Amino acid sequence: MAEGQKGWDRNQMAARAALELRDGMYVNLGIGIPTLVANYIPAGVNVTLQSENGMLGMGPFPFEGEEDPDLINAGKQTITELPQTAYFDSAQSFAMIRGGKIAMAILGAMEVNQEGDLANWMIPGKLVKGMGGAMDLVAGVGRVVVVMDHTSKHGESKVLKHCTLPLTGKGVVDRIITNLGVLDVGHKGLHIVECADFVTEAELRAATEATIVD
Amino acid sequence: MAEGQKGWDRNQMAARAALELRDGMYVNLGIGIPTLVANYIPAGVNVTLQSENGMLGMGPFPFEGEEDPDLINAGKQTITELPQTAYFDSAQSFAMIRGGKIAMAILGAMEVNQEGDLANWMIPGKLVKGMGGAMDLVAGVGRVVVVMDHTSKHGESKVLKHCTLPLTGKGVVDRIITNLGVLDVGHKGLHIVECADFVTEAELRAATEATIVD
Amino acid sequence: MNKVFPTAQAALEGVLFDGMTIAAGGFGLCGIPELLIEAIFDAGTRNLTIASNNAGVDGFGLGILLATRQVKKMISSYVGENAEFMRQYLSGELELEFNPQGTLAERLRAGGAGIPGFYTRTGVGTVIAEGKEHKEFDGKTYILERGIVADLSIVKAWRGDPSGNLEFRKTARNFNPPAATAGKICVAEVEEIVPMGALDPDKIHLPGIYVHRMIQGEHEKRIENRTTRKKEAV
Amino acid sequence: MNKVFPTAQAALEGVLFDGMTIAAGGFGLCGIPELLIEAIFDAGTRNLTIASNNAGVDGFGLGILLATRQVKKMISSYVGENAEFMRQYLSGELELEFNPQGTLAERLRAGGAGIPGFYTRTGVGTVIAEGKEHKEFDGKTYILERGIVADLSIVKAWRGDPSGNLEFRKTARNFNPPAATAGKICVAEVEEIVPMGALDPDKIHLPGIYVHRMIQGEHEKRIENRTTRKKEAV
Repeated sequence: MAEGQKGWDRNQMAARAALELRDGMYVNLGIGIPTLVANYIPAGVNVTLQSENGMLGMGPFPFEGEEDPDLINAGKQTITELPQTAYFDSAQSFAMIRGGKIAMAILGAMEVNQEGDLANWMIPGKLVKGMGGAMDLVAGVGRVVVVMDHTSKHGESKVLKHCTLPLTGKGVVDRIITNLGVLDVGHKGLHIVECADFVTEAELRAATEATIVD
Repeated sequence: MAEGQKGWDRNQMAARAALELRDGMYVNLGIGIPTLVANYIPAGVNVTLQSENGMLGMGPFPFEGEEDPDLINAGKQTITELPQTAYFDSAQSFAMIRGGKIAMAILGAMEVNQEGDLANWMIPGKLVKGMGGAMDLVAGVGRVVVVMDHTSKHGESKVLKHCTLPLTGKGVVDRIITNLGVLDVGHKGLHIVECADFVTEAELRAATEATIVD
Repeated sequence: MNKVFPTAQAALEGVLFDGMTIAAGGFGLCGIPELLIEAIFDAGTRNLTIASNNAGVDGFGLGILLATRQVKKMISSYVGENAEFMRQYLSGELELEFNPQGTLAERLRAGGAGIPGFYTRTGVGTVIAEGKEHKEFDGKTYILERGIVADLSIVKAWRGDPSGNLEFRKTARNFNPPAATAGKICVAEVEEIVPMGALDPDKIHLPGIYVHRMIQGEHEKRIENRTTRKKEAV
Repeated sequence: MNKVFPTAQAALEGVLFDGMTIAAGGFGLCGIPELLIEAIFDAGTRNLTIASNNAGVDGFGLGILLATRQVKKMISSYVGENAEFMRQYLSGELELEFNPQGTLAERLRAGGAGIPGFYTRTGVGTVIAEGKEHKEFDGKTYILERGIVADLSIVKAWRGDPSGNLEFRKTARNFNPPAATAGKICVAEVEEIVPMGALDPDKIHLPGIYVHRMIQGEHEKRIENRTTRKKEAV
């Protein structure tokens, strides 16, 4: 990446999201950029990754030739286990999610708004993926961090006053990490936590449709 | 037992109840006389006994010196396991009970009535044991067979028009086996299935407060 | 009582009918009852309602029943990996009831556990909550979700004994246990049937009481998304 | 993050307070957290509400907390083996909320699973149903039961690893897993702490996420009702 490039790329967003992790945390990482967060866990921080298809203690990808069809993550990728790994069924997995046992989820998003609403599962008439476990995660975990591009390919803000897409959860997002910076959801609007590399606060505000307070 | 003694003793009642078992059944046996049913399972009939504290495939009492404090039945008696035994937790145990997976429960009773109501867990102000798993069993299993003395020590019928004690379940009993005979719960009253040894139908009727039809 | 059947076809004999509801285990292509799905394909049973987290892929798993239009309705949380699934849904050819993944898992468990309804926060304020009863508990709003009782459960396990006790392997467990409990009849396919007593009774994931019929068979166990790292990279 | 504490007293430090609610594992005297109960006895914490299927016996298990009158209220299904329990209840000295055994188990699981309420047939038409919401599903009547969230869970397992993964043994599993999930904090006592990786990840009964603190200790494991058969009799 060229010196001085404006904003963060996918890996930098993941690295920034990894700073949200605290030692001893149980964390669920969503599909896409959130999956990359596992590559940037700070030294000395020991976290246990939950995969909602039924695993605590998710390890890295297997070496070539060692893939096990019975061992995948929620993104259907082949993975490995660790010494502390435990397997369980889907009802148990979501019992721990819904029951608030997972400290944090880091998820992707299509849209987010200033009240913490999140949309990441469908575009009516156009794209349907399904909510998978995202609705359960945002309803159940202790803290929800969203990692996403700040704007669409057409330059339109995805950090909105009101979401236009069907919601995944209402008032569920705590922190938003985008290619342009980090924002927290407050009672009266968003708060700027930090700007990404070479992004000014004015640029961050300009790219944000949502109300940013103080 | 002397030849010609009127009615059945505890073991004969258990033996009669064992005739309710069918090959392949999963069955829960209550505390007391129902526990004795396991001693009279007919040849060629293979049943799996569930113990609601978390076990399928309950075996006989252990040999002396082989008791395991981690292996008890719902009556807190030391027992043994069998080749088909599976253990599970109490939530799972009652999930299978409530979910109708157990074909039959054979339970003791203090009172039963002609509408199939069952009382077997307390005498207000006097005796409190608690319902244990009995309320779940009568609400969940496929067929409920009650085994009990027909009358109290004072000669009063325990097979009633209306139960006087707090209920364990309402309209849950299918068949009543007592020291005097076997009765089925029908829509309009009880039906006599058979009389115990040397008990006449007239004697059975006389000892029964409940309405016996046809 | 013999629970072991020689083939998937034999194990499904007499339990299939048009318009039935089936609960199927598996997540993606992991732990899916691939042999039983093939047998349903062969049987040609139609107008199926299938509760399954995903619907396989084109040409494998439940995808083969979509291709033949044997499926009237899916109850699923994710269609992302299946082009035909998405196409049939968007064109209105297939009914699709989206369930959040945890709600689907809990609905299957509840159905098997004699619980006709439970309350959850999941989906409150979204389209999932529309038309569902809302209720406050301790100042928070929850929605009522229903237990699912299916006519038939089809599941895949690693090993089983002839009494139906099942053991699953790693993340292939997933929806299989809750799906197994939700069916009035449950048919299981396993990689290996072991003798009675070979399974440790403390380590049985699904007690045999839930399993009515079972088969042993060869499984393809296709990998959907092969991801690896190089040994040099470590 | 270290979950292993040297003593029961140390493991309970800072989590006990008068008037708290505790969910305890065990059935009869089987699989009870006897060391943690003793530590609560020593701590003298009062006005406890305890959700536990039974209340031990006179002088052992939860019975020792009844004797000192540390318990304000029990949520239990059975008091039959405990004379002091029955006496305190009948004299009105102790509050007792009778729960059907399966309802108690499911309430604990539900509380741990983020489910504030569920419907069950159990208890319909009995005193248990009085004052509870009744609802019809598919023509049958059910009652609403609430999930239990406790301030503290105390459980007993056979083996555990330092991450809190637990394995139970035979029928000593019973209420321990659902009770463990119901607490905001869960403290576990085990017979043996084994090294990380020593437990088979497919055979862990309670994943470590549920366990916040743990101790290893010697257990009396008293037998309540010793029943045997003679070898000659076989």
